[in-house]
Amino acid sequence: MLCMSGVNDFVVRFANVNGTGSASANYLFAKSIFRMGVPVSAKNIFPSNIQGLPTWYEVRVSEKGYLGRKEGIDLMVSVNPQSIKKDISSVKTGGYFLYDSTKKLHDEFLREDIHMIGVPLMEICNREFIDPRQKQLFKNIVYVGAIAKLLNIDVTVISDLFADQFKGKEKLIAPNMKALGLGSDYIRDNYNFPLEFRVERRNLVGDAIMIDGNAAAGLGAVYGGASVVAWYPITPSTSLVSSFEDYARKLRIDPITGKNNFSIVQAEDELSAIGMAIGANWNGARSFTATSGPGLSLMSEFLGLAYYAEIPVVLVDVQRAGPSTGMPTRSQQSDLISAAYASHGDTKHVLLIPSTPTECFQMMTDSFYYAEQLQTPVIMMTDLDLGMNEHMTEPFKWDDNRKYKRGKVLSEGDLEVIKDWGRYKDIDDDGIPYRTLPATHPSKGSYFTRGSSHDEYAAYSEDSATYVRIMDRLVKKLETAKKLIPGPDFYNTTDLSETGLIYFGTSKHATEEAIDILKLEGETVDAMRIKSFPFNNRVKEFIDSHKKNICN
Amino acid sequence: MLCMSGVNDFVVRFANVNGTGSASANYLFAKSIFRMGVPVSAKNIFPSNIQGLPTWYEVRVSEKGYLGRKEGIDLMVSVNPQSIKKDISSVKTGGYFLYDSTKKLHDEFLREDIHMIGVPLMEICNREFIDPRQKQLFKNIVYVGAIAKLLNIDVTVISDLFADQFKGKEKLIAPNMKALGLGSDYIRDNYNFPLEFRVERRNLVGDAIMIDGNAAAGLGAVYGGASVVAWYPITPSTSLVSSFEDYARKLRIDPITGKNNFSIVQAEDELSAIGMAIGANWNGARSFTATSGPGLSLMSEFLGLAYYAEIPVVLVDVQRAGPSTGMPTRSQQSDLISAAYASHGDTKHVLLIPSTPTECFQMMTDSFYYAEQLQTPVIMMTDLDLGMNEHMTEPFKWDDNRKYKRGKVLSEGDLEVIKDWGRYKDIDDDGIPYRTLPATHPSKGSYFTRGSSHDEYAAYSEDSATYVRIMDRLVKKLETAKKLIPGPDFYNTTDLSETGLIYFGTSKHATEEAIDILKLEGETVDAMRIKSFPFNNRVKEFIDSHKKNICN
Amino acid sequence: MSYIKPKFAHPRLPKNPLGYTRKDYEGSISTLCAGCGHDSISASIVDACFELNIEPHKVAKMSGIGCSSKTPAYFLSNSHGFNAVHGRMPSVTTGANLGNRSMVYLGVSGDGDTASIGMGQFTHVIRRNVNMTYIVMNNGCYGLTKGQDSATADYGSVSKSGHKNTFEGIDLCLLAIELGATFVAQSFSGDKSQLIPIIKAALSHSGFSFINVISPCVTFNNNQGSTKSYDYVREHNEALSTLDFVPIKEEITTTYDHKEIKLVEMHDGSLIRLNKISPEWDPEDKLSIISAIHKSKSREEILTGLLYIDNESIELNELINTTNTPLNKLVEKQLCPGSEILESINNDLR
Amino acid sequence: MSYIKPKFAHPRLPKNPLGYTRKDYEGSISTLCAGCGHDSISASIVDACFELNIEPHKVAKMSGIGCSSKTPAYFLSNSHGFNAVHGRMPSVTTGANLGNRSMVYLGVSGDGDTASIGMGQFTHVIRRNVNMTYIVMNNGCYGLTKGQDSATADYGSVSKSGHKNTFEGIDLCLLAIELGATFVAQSFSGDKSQLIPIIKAALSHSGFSFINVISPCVTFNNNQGSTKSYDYVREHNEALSTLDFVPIKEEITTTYDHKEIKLVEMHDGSLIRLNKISPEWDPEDKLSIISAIHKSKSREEILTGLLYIDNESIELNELINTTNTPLNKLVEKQLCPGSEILESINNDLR
Ligand SMILES: Cc1ncc(C[n+]2csc(CCOP(=O)(O)OP(=O)(O)O)c2C)c(N)n1
Ligand SMILES: Cc1ncc(C[n+]2csc(CCOP(=O)(O)OP(=O)(O)O)c2C)c(N)n1
Ligand code: SF4
Ligand code: SF4
Ligand SMILES: [Mg+2]
Ligand SMILES: [Mg+2]
Repeated sequence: MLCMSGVNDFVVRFANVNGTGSASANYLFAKSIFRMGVPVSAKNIFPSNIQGLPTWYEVRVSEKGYLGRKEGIDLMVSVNPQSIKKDISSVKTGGYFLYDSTKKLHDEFLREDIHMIGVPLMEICNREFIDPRQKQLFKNIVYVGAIAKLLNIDVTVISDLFADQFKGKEKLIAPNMKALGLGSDYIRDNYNFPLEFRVERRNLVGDAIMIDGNAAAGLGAVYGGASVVAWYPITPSTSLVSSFEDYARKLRIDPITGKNNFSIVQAEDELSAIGMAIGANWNGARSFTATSGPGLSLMSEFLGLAYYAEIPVVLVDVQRAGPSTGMPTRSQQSDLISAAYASHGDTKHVLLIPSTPTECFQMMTDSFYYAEQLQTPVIMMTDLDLGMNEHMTEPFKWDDNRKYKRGKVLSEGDLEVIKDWGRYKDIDDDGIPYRTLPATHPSKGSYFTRGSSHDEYAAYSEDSATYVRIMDRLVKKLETAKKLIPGPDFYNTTDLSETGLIYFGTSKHATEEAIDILKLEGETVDAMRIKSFPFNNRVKEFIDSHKKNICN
Repeated sequence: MLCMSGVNDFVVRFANVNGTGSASANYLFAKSIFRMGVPVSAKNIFPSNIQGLPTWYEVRVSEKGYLGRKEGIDLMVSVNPQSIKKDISSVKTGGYFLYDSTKKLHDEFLREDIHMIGVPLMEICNREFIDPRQKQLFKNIVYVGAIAKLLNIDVTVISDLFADQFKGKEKLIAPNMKALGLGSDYIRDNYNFPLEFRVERRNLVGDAIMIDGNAAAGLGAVYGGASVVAWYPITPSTSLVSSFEDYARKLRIDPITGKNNFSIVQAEDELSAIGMAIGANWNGARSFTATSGPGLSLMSEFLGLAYYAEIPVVLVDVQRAGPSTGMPTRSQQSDLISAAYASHGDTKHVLLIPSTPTECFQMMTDSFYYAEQLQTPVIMMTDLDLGMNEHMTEPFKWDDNRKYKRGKVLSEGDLEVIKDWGRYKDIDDDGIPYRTLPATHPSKGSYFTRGSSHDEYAAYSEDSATYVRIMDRLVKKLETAKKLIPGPDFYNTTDLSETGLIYFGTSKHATEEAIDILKLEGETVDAMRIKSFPFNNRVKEFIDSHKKNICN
Repeated sequence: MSYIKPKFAHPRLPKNPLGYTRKDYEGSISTLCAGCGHDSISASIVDACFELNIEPHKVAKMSGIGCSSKTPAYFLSNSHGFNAVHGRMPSVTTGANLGNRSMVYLGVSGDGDTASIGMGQFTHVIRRNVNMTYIVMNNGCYGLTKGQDSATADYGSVSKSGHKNTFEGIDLCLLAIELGATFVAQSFSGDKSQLIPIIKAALSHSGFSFINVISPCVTFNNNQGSTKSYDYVREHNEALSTLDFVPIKEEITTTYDHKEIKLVEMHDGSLIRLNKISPEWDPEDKLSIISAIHKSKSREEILTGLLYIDNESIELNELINTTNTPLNKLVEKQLCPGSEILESINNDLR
Repeated sequence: MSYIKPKFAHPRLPKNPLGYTRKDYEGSISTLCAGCGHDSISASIVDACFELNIEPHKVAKMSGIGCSSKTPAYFLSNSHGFNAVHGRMPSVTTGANLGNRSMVYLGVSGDGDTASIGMGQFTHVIRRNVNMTYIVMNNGCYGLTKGQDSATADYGSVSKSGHKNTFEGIDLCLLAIELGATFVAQSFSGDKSQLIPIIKAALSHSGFSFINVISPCVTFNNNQGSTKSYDYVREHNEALSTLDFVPIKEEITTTYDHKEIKLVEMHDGSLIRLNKISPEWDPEDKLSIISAIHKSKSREEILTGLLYIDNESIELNELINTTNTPLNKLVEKQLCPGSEILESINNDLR
């Protein structure tokens, strides 16, 4: 094993009951480690349920900066009797099990090979708080206080976090600090601390930020100039649109009129959501929708229309586990083929595949540019892990000189000058035609947008030669796309290895850590991270230059 | 060129106005050649329009039995002024152009290098018929009479065809025969006949029949035991359901009660059509739906449900030209990837790919067996050419000893005996579990069908190990499928060639003719026709054993 | 995860005439939020089926996706269940019904599942008069995806986050009646005494029976200002009538022919006994209920009870003349025309 | 294939105040069947737009799939057109409208496109009160796929092949009214004098305007026994009123305040002048029209005219407080918060 648990290198898992407000307390813990300058990664493992079923939260602390999940739980914080059997058995030998000792632990749960830490959470809260809701909620803060003590986390870091969290509701700070202290004091008075694995201040996170991919993408859409959003709720994409809405309500209200410089419509389903996004983009407003697998399936007819009629549109697929309804609250990257070839006939779509929230932000802002430049759907493929978990990631950047490039859109003046304009003519030999927006010119530039086959002037045509010409141009356009969209990243590539490893999206973290381990063990593996589809030519080169390719 | 035009080897094309009843007259012509024992193939090339636009009908006569289309038109029958310019230019040098000479042909249309045959169709009809509808309709029969004369077709063959066609409406025979005679006589009196290329009686069609693939598949569904059909109209699949309905109304009425031993529901859209088919199959009634590309796209979410919940269902995709609405009345085989991987997540479907109406019949009857045996969707991929054109094909066969095998369905008695039944348990190590139908047993065998992830007992589960077990079994099931569904056919394969040619569906005719031509020219190409997906192991073997593989 | 309840059937539990106890109609333990209206509806379904003396395995439980659509796991565990994709329960039920017309089809859906994504299928299952009972557990929001407004949320209703709904809510009962539903009722999850007889009557109706049940979402839409909260519905509930369902006609005694009481005879001979409260309304007169609903809205009342019934109702299989034998029971003899006929078809094609 | 009409604009053709001639509102030559009702509706659209003095390029022509949905090619060739996928015109139009609220949206659909596959979107575009005119060219059948019954085919209506429809037809006007449409009218393709002012009024209405136009399919549904044939509709057509559309208020002279005449004022100050025939009906009273429609049905009449109008209508962009500038006109300054704010966001995330 590469990483033995130790200072700044361990895994804590929380076992909670869904709907009891534990996630924010657990995140508080993760964030405090981040604030101490130590890389951390947090995963919320929750059920498709609103209240009552078991839920887990796993925090990995890694001095080396590895953000993937790691086997073996060093410390389990158990506050759910329902799952206790499973939880206790999953602690690694020599590890710790912190539980609510208000009620005695049943004998059958005892393990000799691990350390048991009882903290009477319920008893403490019942004694110290009056309001029944507080009695419940502060149990979470008490255990955070306890493990902060055990793991040597600086209390001032946590109190700063409270100050941030309760800005404007300052009176909440005191009871939270009190709860924290209660947990911390209980450890101080009853156990040895800190543990052998613990947190020590470092300076390893640089200017990194912590955010989830959905929030980052929502913000990216604001920066990317999206003004129309249509969506239908589905886990795990819902919070992406909420993020857009929250940021837009802060940053996009007209200061004079108080009116919105954006519009958001909750559609009646995914067919309608993508239809609205297509309609808005057709009209020249940047627009997107977000969904997950089932929604993608429902959108496939419309995606084919946008492809063939050459209408820009941006879709984010925050993937979850399939097939079908599958596991709505589990992560997976299994929609790739469906997305790339969504819709019947010879249809093919541009995909962007981010691996970090920073890439979510970046690719989201760029997606509108790609879509408008290429006049075709662009689908950003994220997943639940990336979308809904807070990741340590590089800060967002924006160049104020950047202008929104709207692609080949003709103005009234252009139309006055141009002779013989045809909506689907390939003027620049890049497969991308010139489009016009409705209401541009009183007598020029109008055309009929259709999913039926058409000639260069957008007129309906069943002529075979015309059909082939248009289809060939669409192929050429995707060739152009390859040059525009991000090429692959290479990790540790030496070209010395016979084996090529190919990965994408959230497999980044685990894959790169695995490569490092192999390297330490003396084995070199070349690796390539794919960031978009259709594949850049370097992807083929990489594959051809390796005898054996493994896809992760 | 391999085939010079000559006796029993030529192409006739008809240029008509859509909606004027020409297709049945043109088919009369094709069928008469078939009745003379000469292989013939007929293609209706029609617009997506109800009335008025140009439409064509192309008949290839081929002593050698080649049924694909062939370049070069020997005789053009032109009865559409709208398309005359294009039509006249498409006749090959030395060919013939038959037109309505009631009005003089415009000079610009004249060609020196072809033979012009004017027949005053309108004038003849106006003179000979009184009813305005007859004046219009019989123009078609008059030109059939004319070309019958030119091509040496036996009048008694045509009169037999009239007798068949007008069974029960015998009084229509005389005016049709009259019209035929008018055309024939006009040629006799004005032109040299027969032409150098013409029809001679042969005995080359054996016991073949002539039928279109949709009619064959509809009949196949009746024989296959389908009892519930749900559909939504879409070209070119509509006539498949009409065929089922027509045959069922003849062959499936309960003789005592007069009630239907089937039900057909025109759904409100394709999502609903596939939903109904899934519901009926879930309940143990064999059921199917038919659609084309846009419908397939809309069905993709439901197909994923049927895959994951393991519900048999049969879908026929009569493909047309995509993407999107594309060309509704043109043939294409471009839905393969969309069908094979319809729906998000790791979904994969069984495809059957017939090449002839006989295979449509056969595969349709078998599709229900495959679907029930495998408990998964089976999609039969045909196309407009196969579905809507009448093909010369082998007669249908049925073995009266054949029983409908309903797959692994447990009876009340089985349930009494079986201990620990689980809907998704792999008992036989073939990946196929045992299912129960609703209402089978008062207290055993009930379960919950769901698209969410589930364990072997059909209970909802978010456990990773369980998820993987079920997914692995589904992969195993598709391995079993490979052994059940039809393997590839090999054409002329010698294993001597470095080149492997792979083809499927309606490319059969053109591909096999091309191989024959290559052979005559001294080049050997091995060829494989794929008839199903997931691919049989022999497909991989074929590909591996050839240096270069060309997919047609 | 669903929990299987321990089944110790008490030997002295009351049995219905078929010999089943109430326990035989129960399901797994609910995983919904404590206090969710949907759980009360499940309980009413259990009672109704028990009292109605239905064989549990002859029932098919159909649903879509949502908290509401999960409930079929929580009742009738001896029945087959089918969780379709979101909004598509009607088509699957239609197909199942065509496949076997002899079962009882009980569909459960949510307001999101029905009035948003499912609107098309809802409309058309009504139009076809599919023989089923369709219950919407209507909480005015999307419970499972965390409380967004649904299309039945009333104009001005306030969500948990304090946001006021800007759109008019769709009245599903009114819609169902206008679309030709042959049985339409409205009730409240908190009112079992009204809901149970309604479910019994619906299950006995031949054709499409629709029940819209206001069912508060305690987690996301039970706040002040919401028009689907327990408090609001209790305050604004106006019963059109009290009603009783009488399984067999003969049980009616003469005491019931009171002036205010209306007896509605069902297809199978059972009866609905209505004690009418509103004099202008007649459950067999479509226009009277349409106008009653419109008027109640302007008074901010929620009319509950049996709203409309059409006893001339002809269900789908009858409409399209399907044989009485369930189609899934037909065998080769009835389905396959055989080789001789095929040979003659071949001949016709030569 | 679509034919472009030769454009020799006669110098002395009458011009509207904007300087356009009627020709400027025409489109390509129709490829529909000769006599198809849809072509007459296209002609009425041309007249209405010409008379209404609309700038053609400010109109977006939206449609789905079907013979009816092809018609936008046959009018207003200076307008952008959008042929969406089957049944999904409403969502595309909603999106387009959100993208640029300052244009005129004219949607055309068929009864199949709207009442079958499009039912969900139809329902919800109404609920959102999208500012558009939605015309259904209703022939009771699927013209383009060769004449199958649609969901608006009346019960008992006989198709060309002699088959009697077994299902109840959906009344789109009734549905639209119940769903809250703010302008609902019904007309007949053969009655231009009624249809043109209706289209003009609809285009002037702020919010969702629905016009159901019975439009016979001469090829597949014009036979004896069909309730959507020219003959049938002519015989059963009952106009509720005659109407006139008066673009600017001031033109009204006192002569019109006759007892039977009702003036309805539109959002922009224009007026509808109704000469009421039916005394019980008031176009601003929802219940009166609902009951009138129900009653007309039992008399086998087809009510035509302006059925319902709500002049308090607030269209979607107003409802959700969108800025007045069309969103597609916003530039970086209005859209992008810039690097400084981003840096402070970064800081908040540390
Ligand atoms: C195609 C698809 N889109 C979205 C979702 C996500 N989703 C699950 S339940 C639901 C809404 C449920 O609302 P409702 O039907 O009212 O049920 P409730 O939870 O309120 O009982 C949504 C949008 C999904 N499962 N499938
Ligand atoms: C998804 C999809 N399903 C089916 C079709 C085939 N289709 C084309 S038009 C049409 C019906 C048109 O009926 P309607 O809207 O009433 O128009 P009409 O032709 O009668 O004017 C259908 C089913 C299609 N184009 N797309
Ligand atoms: S979220 Fe609402 S609807 Fe869902 S279970 Fe909880 S209370 Fe019920
Ligand atoms: S088929 Fe019917 S609807 Fe279509 S163009 Fe012809 S007449 Fe019109
Ligand atoms: Mg709900
Ligand atoms: Mg129609």
